[in-house]
Amino acid sequence: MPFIPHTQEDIDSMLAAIGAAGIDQLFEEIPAALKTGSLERVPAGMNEMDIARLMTERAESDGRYLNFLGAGAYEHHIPAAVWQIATRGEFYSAYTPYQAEASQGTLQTLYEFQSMIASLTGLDVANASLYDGASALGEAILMAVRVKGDKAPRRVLLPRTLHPHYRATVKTMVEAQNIEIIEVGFERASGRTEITALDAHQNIAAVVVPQPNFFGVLEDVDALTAWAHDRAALVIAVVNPLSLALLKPPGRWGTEKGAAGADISVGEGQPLGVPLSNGGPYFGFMCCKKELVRQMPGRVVGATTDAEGKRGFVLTLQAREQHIRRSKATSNICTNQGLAVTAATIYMAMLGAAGMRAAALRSHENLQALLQRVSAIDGVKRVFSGPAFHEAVLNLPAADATLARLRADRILGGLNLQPYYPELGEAILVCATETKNEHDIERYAHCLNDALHGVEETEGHPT
Amino acid sequence: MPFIPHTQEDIDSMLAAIGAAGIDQLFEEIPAALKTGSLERVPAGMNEMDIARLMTERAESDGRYLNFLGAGAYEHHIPAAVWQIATRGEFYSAYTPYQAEASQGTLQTLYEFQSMIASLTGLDVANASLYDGASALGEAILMAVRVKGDKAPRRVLLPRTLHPHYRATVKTMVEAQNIEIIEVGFERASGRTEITALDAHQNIAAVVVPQPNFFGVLEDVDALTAWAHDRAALVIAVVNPLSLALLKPPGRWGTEKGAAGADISVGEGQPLGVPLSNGGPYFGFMCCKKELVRQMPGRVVGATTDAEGKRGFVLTLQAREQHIRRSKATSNICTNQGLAVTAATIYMAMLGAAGMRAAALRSHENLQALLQRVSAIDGVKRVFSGPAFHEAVLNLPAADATLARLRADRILGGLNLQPYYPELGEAILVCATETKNEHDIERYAHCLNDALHGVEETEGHPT
Amino acid sequence: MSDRTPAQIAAGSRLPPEPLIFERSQRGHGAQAQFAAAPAAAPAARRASALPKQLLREQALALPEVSELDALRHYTRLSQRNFSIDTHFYPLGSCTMKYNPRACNSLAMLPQLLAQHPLAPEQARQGTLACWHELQEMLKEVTGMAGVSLAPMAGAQGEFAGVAMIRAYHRARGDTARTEIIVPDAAHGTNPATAAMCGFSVREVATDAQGNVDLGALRAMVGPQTAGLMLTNPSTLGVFERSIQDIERIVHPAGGLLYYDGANFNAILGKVKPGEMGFDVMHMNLHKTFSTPHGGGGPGAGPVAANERLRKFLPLPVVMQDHLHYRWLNERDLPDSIGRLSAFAGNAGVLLRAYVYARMLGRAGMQRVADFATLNANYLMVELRKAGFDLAFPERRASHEFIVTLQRLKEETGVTALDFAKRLLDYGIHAPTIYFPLLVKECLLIEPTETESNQTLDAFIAAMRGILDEARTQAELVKSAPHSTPVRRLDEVKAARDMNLVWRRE
Amino acid sequence: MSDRTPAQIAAGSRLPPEPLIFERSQRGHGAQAQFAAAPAAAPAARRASALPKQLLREQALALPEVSELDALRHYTRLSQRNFSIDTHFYPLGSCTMKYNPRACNSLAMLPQLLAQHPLAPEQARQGTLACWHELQEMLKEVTGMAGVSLAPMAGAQGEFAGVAMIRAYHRARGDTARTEIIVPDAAHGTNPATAAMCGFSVREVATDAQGNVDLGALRAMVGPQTAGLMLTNPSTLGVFERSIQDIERIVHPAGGLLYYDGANFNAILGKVKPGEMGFDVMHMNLHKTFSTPHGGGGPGAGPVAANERLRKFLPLPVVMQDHLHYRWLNERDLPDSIGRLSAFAGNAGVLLRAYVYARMLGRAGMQRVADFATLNANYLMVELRKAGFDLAFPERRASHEFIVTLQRLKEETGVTALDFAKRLLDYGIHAPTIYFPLLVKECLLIEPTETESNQTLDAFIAAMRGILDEARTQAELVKSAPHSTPVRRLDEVKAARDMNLVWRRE
Ligand SMILES: Cc1ncc(COP(=O)(O)O)c(C=O)c1O
Ligand SMILES: Cc1ncc(COP(=O)(O)O)c(C=O)c1O
Repeated sequence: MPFIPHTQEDIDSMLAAIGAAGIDQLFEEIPAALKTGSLERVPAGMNEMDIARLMTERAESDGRYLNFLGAGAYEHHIPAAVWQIATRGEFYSAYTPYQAEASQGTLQTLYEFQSMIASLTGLDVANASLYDGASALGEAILMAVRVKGDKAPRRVLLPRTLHPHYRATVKTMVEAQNIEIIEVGFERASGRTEITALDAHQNIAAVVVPQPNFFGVLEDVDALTAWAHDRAALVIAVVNPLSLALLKPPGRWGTEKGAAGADISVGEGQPLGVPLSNGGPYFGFMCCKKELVRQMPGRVVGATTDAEGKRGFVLTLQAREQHIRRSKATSNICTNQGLAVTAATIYMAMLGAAGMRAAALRSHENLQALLQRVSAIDGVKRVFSGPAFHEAVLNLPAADATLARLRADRILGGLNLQPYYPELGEAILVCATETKNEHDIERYAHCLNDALHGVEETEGHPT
Repeated sequence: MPFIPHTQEDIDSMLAAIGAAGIDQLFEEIPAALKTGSLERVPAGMNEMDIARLMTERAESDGRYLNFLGAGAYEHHIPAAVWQIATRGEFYSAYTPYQAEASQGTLQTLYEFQSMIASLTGLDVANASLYDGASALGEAILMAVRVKGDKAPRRVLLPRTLHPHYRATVKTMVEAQNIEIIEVGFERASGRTEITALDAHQNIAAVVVPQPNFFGVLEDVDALTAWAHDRAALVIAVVNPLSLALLKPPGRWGTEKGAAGADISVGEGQPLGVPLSNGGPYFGFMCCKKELVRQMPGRVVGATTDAEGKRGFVLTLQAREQHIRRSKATSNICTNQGLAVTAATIYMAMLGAAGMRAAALRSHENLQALLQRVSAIDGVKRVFSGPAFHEAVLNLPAADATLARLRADRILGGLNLQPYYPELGEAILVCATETKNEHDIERYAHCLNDALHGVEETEGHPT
Repeated sequence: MSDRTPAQIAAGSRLPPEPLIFERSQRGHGAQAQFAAAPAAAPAARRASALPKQLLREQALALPEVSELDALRHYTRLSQRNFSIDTHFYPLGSCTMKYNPRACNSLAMLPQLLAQHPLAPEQARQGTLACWHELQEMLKEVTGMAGVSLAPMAGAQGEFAGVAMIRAYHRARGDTARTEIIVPDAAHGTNPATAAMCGFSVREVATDAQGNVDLGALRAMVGPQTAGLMLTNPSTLGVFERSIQDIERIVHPAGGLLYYDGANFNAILGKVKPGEMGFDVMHMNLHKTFSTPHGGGGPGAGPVAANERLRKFLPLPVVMQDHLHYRWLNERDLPDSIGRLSAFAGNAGVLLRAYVYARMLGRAGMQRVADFATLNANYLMVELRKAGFDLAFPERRASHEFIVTLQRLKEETGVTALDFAKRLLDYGIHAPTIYFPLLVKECLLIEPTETESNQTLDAFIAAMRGILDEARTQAELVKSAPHSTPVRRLDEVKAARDMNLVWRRE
Repeated sequence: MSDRTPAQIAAGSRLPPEPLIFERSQRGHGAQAQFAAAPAAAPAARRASALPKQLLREQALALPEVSELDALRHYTRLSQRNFSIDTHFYPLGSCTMKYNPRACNSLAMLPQLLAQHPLAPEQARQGTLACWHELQEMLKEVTGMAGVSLAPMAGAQGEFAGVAMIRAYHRARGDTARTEIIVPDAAHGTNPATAAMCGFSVREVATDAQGNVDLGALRAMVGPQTAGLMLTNPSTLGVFERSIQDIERIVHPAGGLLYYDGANFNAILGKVKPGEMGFDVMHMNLHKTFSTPHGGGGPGAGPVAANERLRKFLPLPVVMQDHLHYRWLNERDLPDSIGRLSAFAGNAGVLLRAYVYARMLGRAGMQRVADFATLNANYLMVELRKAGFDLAFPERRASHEFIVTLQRLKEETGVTALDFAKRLLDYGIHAPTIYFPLLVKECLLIEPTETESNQTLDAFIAAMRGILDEARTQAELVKSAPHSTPVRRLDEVKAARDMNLVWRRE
C-alpha cells in the first residue's frame, strides 16, 4: 500500500491489542447511514513512475516562452542553492515551531527574515509572513482600522494605480467589516496617483500607497505620506521588496517633509527568490512601527534566552493570535507561508545588499533599453511619463492580437490592460528584469515589429 | 569574486600578518621563467544566471526521445527520494571517511551497501565500489591472477558474449601485466557461450561469465562454473545487479553440479537507482568469497565498537590499499564512486526485494511483449533462441537506416551491432525495461513497421 | 563552529547553537556568482541616476554579506537544528504530520512548471490547468460536494471563504438578521476568529462529557439570528461527533447553514462525505489530508467545497473544462462569487503536490488513509492506557487522534504536559500538541497518522512509559527537560517582554 | 529514536547512533509506490515462469523492507552523522575541499541530461558534447598541453592512463628497456601503485631537508632503464618543487618522460602550466581543482592531458568538433590510443559539473584560485607558527597547503597527531590529513582552500590554540577525544580482526 507500511500481520496484532475484530469496527461510532460506498470518480492509483511521466509530459506540453510578463509576479534569477536548502527535509517537513527547542532552525531563520525585511522597509518590526501580497494588504487595512480604534472613521483610500487583483482581494476581505474603500484616480500623463484629487476626501483612517505602482511608475511617496500624516491617517505602503535595494524605504517616506514614514508596509515577497510557479506559493510580508505591533496579524518570532542563558528563539506575542484570542484575534491566520520565507531568507543572505541592488538596477536598465528600442517601432508609444522601475505601459494597435502574435513566436509579450483599465485604450504592461539580455530585448522588439508591420502571417499559436 | 569571499581589506590584513608585500610574493619560489602570462583561450566568467540559461538551452536543444537502448546502461524508474537524499550536502560534500567518528553517515551507508550487494550476488563480502562495471572486471581479472599466485598460468577466458566495451577496457587494464586474454565464441543459434569450445583451452586462471550476456541472453552459468571449477580456474561473474532479484545469484552457480559458485562477482551498479546521464557517474561493484578478501581492490568498511562499546563503522583492511602498500597494493584506486553508491543503497532500501523483483519481472515481460509484437513485422527476426532478460538481438534489413528513421520519430530504437559483431549481419540490440508501457511498445512497433515498409519519407532527423 | 570556546566543549556536548547570519557578515563578502552583471555600457539615460534622487535609498541596508559557502553552511546547519517528519516521529495532534512523498515535491518543481507566469494565457498552461481541474473533480467526489474552488491558501482562508459564502447566501436571500455563528467550545481558534473576520458574532456551544456537542445547549442557541454552525468532525477532541444528524436537524430547519472544518478530514477520507453528512460548505487542509509539506509553518492550501445551494458563491478563480480546453472562470462567469482571495490563483504549487499525491493514492489508496490513521491512533490509545495514562474520553473510539490528560500526574508529581512534551524531545520524538483543545486539562493531543509503522508506534509507547516512570522517580529530570537540544528550555516571558524581534547592529 | 533507552538519555547526550536499515526492516513493509505494476494480464509466455527454472533465484534476498518514510528518515538521519564542506570547515590536506557550487549540481542534473543514454547517437546529444569539447579546450589551455581526454574517472585512473601512455610511447619507439618509474618518497600512494599496474618497477627518490627532490640521488637513479618520473608540484609536502627545471634537465636527456600528478593543481592554476614546466603528460583531479563534489569518497574525474609527443596515445573516447557538429573519436580515429578505460565515456556528469564551474570562474576566476588558496594557506601557516606550532618546512612558503608536525608535542605530552585530529572534531572542524606524507612525523597536512573566509580561518586558529593548551594542561581530554560525535573513538584493530563486512540476520 503506497505510504502505508502495515502488513496483514501488523494489522492483526494491532487489532488484537485494541480488542477489535476488524478495522471497520473502529468506525462503529459513525452512523451507518452516513458511510460512503465508493469514490467512483476518483481514478485508480498510479505508481510514482507513471505519475512522474504524466507530470513531465504535462509540464513539457506547453513549451517554454520568453517571458516579458510582470504585473505582480517577476522572473528573477534564483541561486540554485536557495531551494536546494529550503527543500531539505528538516525545513520542508517540519511545522509551525510550537516546540521551540526542537525548532531552532526554523525559528532562527524566521528571526533573520524579520530582520532583513524590516531593514528593507526601514520599519521597526516584521511578522513571519502572511499568505501573499494582496491578502497582506487586506490584513493591513483591517489592522489600520483597528489601530485607529472604534471611534475613528472606517474609510480607506485605495489608489487605482494599485494592482487590480489587490483591489479585488481587499474588497473580499474587508467586505464584512463595514469599511469604506474609496478608489482614487491617477494622472493620465504621469501614471501617478493624483494628489490633488485626494483632497476631496475627509476623515480617512488610512491611505494605501503602492511603490512602484501597478504601471511600474514611481509614485510621489513623500507627498502622499505627508498628505496622509497631515490628516492623521495611517500610511500603508505596498512595495516590491527587491526594488527597496534601490528605492527609498517606506520607513523614510515623507520624512523630509516632516512626516514620520509609512506606518505599515506590506508587499509580495515573491521577487525574493521565489519562482513564478503559476502564482504560488509566494508570501506576503508585513512590517510596521513598533507601537503598532500588538495589532499586527501573523506569527512573530522573538529572541530570548534558555535556562543556561544561551540565546534562542521562540514564537512570541501570541496573545494576538487565534489560538489564544479566538474571536478577538488580530486575524484568523494560522498556517502561513513558512517555506517560501525560508527560501527568501536564504536568497537575501546570498545576494546581500549589493546583489539585490545589482538585480534591481539591471532590471531598471533593461526596461529602459526595452523602452528605447520599442519606442522606435511605429505605432508603439509609452503611455506614462513618470519614472518607471521594471515595467511600463505601452499603447499599441490591437493589444490582444499583437500578444497572440508574439505568443506564436514563443514570447509572452505582456499583459493586456484592456479588461482592467479600458480608459487606457489598447495598452499592455510589459516587464524586463535582470534575466533578460540584449539579445532577448532585440528579439522582443523584432517580433513586435513583425507582429505590427510584418508580412501577414497565419496565427500559428496553439488553439 | 565568485566563490572567494576576500575583500581588499581582508587581503591586506592577511598579507600583513604573513609579512608579504603582495600575493605575488607568495609565489616567489616559482622560477620566474615558468610563470604563465594568461589563459587567453579560457572565456570570461559567467554568473550563475547566464550559465544556468546556457545549460538549460543545451539540455533542451536535443529534445527528448523514447528510449529502447540498453547495452550496459538501463533506463529504470528512480524514486524521487533517492537523489534528493543523496545530494544532501552532508553526503554530497563529504570525502572519503578517513575520520570515522565524523563520517558515520557515509560509513554506515557503505556498510549497508556492502551487505545488500553481497546478498544480491550471494557472496560473502563486498567492497565499497570501483569505477564502473568494465573497470571492475579488469580489477577482478588482475585479482584472480594474484589469487592464483605467481606460479599459476596467467591465462583468462573472456567470452565474446561479453559487452565489447568491457572487453576493450580489460585489454587496456591488463595490457602491462603479461596476462593472456582468450576470447571464446558463442553458439550462433542460442547466443550462449559455446561450452564445448572451451575445452580447447588448458591451464586457465579464470573464466569470465556474463549473466545476462551482452545479447540479453541467459548463459548456462551452472555448466560454465562447473567447467571452470573442474579445471581449478576461478569464476568471475559479470552480472546485472537488478536481474539478481530474479536470477540465481553467482554465489550459487553450479552448486547443484558440485561447483562452489562464482568466486568473484562484479558488475555495473547503474541499474540500482543511477540515472543514465550519458554514461556516468555510475559505479562498479565487486563481491567475493571471504578467503579472497585480502586480494580484493578498493575500500572496505567494517563494523567495530567505540570506546564505550557502541557499534560504529570504519574503513578496514587498508593494508591492501595504495596509501599503505604503495607499489604492492591490490590496486591504485583511491577516489571511488561513493555518491552513486549512496544513491544505490537508498534505492535498494526503498525497493527492497519485492520492489526489485517487480522491476526485473516487468522488464522481462515488456521485452517479451515487444518481441512478440515486432516479430509480426515482415523482415524482423529474433536472432537468438535462448531465454532473454530485458534485451534481445533483432535482425532487420538496413539497421543503420532503420535506426535513423526511428530517430526521426523521436525513438532511440536500439544499438546497431554491425561495428561490434559483423558476423550477425544487419542486427540491432533492443531493450525494454519497466519504464515502457504497452503504448510505448505499440508505438515502437508501429514506427518500426513504417520505417521498414511505410511510405517513402524524407530523413527528418537532425543533422 | 567559531562559537565553541574550549571551555564549552566538554564531554558529550550537544549540537551547538548557530550564530546569526548577521554575525557572520563581513563587508564586501557576498555571493558574487549570483550578482547580475552590469550591462557592458549603459547609456546614462538608463542608469539609476536617471531616477529622481528623492525616490532613492540612502539608508544602509542591514543585509548580511557572506560568501555563498558561508550562507549555505549557515542554513544547512540551521536546518539540522529542527525536528521534522523526515527525521523524527512527529505526532502533533490536529496537524496530520504524515509522510510528504518526495515525488510530490520534485514533480511540482519541474523547471517548466516553476517558470510558468501566473498571468500567462491559458493557452500556454493547459497541462497545469488540467491538473488543477482534475484535482477539483477528485475533491468534489471525496467531499460529496457540488463545486470546489482551490483558491484559499490555508485552512483558515478556506474557512474565511466558506463563512463569507454563508454570509453571501443569506444576503442574497435578503436574510440580513443572521448575525451569529455558533462554534463548539472545543473548536480550533481559527473558527471563531474567522467568524469574526466575516462580521459575525460568535457563540460558543458546550461539549458534553462524551466529547459531543451538547444538543440541549445547541437547541437553546439556534434561532433566526443563526447564520450557521462551524463543526470539525471528528472533532478536535479526537472523537466522531455522533449526533451530527441531530445537529443537522436542529440547524437547517432554523435556517442556519452547516460549515465543515476539514482539518480532520484524514480521519474519514473515503469513509464519510461531509456533503452527505449534511454540511453545506467546507474547507480541506491539503497540507494535512493530502500530504503537502508543512514547510516550517506553511504554505498550505485550503480548498473550499460547497453544495448546490452555495456553489455560486465560491471564490475565484476556478478552473473549468470547455471541450478539450481548460480555462479560468472569472468575475464575469461567476458574478455571485465572494471574489478573490489572492493576487493570483492561490498556492498553485501546493495544489500540484496534492494532485500528485491524490493520483498516487487513487481511489483505493484514499480509502485506506482513514482506515490506517484510525488503526494507528486506536492502537496507541489502547497501549498508552495500558501503560497507565489517563484518556480524556476512555469510553470512546479514537478517531485519527486522541487525548491523554496528565492532570493526575501533575497533581502527583508536579510534572506538567509541558514538561512531558519537552522530555519527549530528549527521546528524539516531537511532542504531541499540548494544551489544545483548551477544554481538557494538561492534555496531549496525539495523532500518529497512517504512514508510521508499528515499530515507530511501539518506540513512542516505550518513550511515554519511560517518561512516566521518570516523572515518578526523578521528576526534576523531566521538569528541566529538554537536555539534548541545541538550547535548553527557552524563556517565553522574557521574549514577550523584550520584544527583540529584529537584529540590530550593536 | 527507538534505540534510546531512558537510561541512555542523560543530560547533554550526543546525536545518537542510528540502527542499521536491516534492523528497521519488517517483512512486507516496502515503498510500494515505487513498485512496478504488474501488467494487466501477462500471457503465461511472458512471465518469469517462462525462464528456465534452474536460472532463477531461490535464495532469500536480505534486502531491508521498510516504508518509504522509514527509508527516507534513516538516510536523512545518517547524513546528519557526517561532517562535510556544507556543514563544517574541512581542511583535509591534498584533497582541496573547496565549496562545491550548488548550481554545478543542479545544472548537471537537469532532467533532460539525466535521461541521455551513453550510446545515444551523437545527433541526439550535441548540447552535451559541446560542453565536453569546450571543457577539453579549457583544460588544454590551463595545462599548456596539446591534447586532453576526459575519460579517466578519478586521479588514479588518470595516472594509469598517463603512465600507460608513457609505456606506449617507449614501446612505439621500440625502446623496451625502460622498465622503471621513479617517484619521490613523499609521493602519494597512487603514484607507485599506478606504476606497478602499468608493469613498471618503482624506484623511490629521496627528499632533501627543504622538501625538494634530492637531485644527487635522482641523477644517480636515472638511466636507460628510466621510463619516467612522476611528480606532484607543489609536492605533497606543501612546497613548490623549485628545482623542477633541473629535474627536467636530468630526466629528459636520459630519455625518460615527466608525469605531472595534478592533484595539487589548485595551487598553481593560472600561474604555471605543467606543459611549460616540461611535463609530458599529466592528470587533473576535477573533484579538487574544479570543485566537483567529493561525494563521500567519489565520484571524481581525472582527465589526462599530454603534449604533442604523447597525445596520440590518449585514452578513448575524446570529443572533437567537426564544423558545427561534435563527435566522438574512437579506435579508428586514434589507432595508437591506449584504449578504453570504462564502458562508456567516464564520469560524464562529473565533467558537466566541472564545465559549469569552469565557465563560472572564467579566465580571471581561474587565476584567482591559486592566489587565494595560497594566501589562505600562508596566513594559516604563519598564524599557527605564532601560536606555537612547529612547521615541517619553516623556511619555505606554503603552497596551497602546508605541514605542521606535532612530534615535539608528542614527546612533551603524549598527545599524537591522531589525538589532535580527533579533538578538532569536538570543535566542529574536520581534521586535516594526518600521517601523510609518511616522511614527516606526527604530521598534519592542512589545506584551507580559497573559498574559506578569514573568519573561518581565525576560528580554526583559535581551535588549534585551544587544543594545544588542552594538550599541555589536560592531555587526557585530548587523548580520549572525540567526545561529541555520535560514536567515540573507534577500534580499528578490532574491525580488521573481526572482518564484519556485511550484516547477517542473527
Ligand atoms: C481543527 C483545525 N481547524 C482549522 C485549522 C486551520 O488551518 P490552517 O492552519 O491551514 O489555516 C487547523 C490547523 O491548524 C485545525 O487544526
Ligand atoms: C597527490 C595525489 N595524487 C593522486 C591522488 C589520487 O587521486 P584520486 O583520489 O582522484 O584517484 C590524490 C588524491 O587523493 C592525491 O592527493
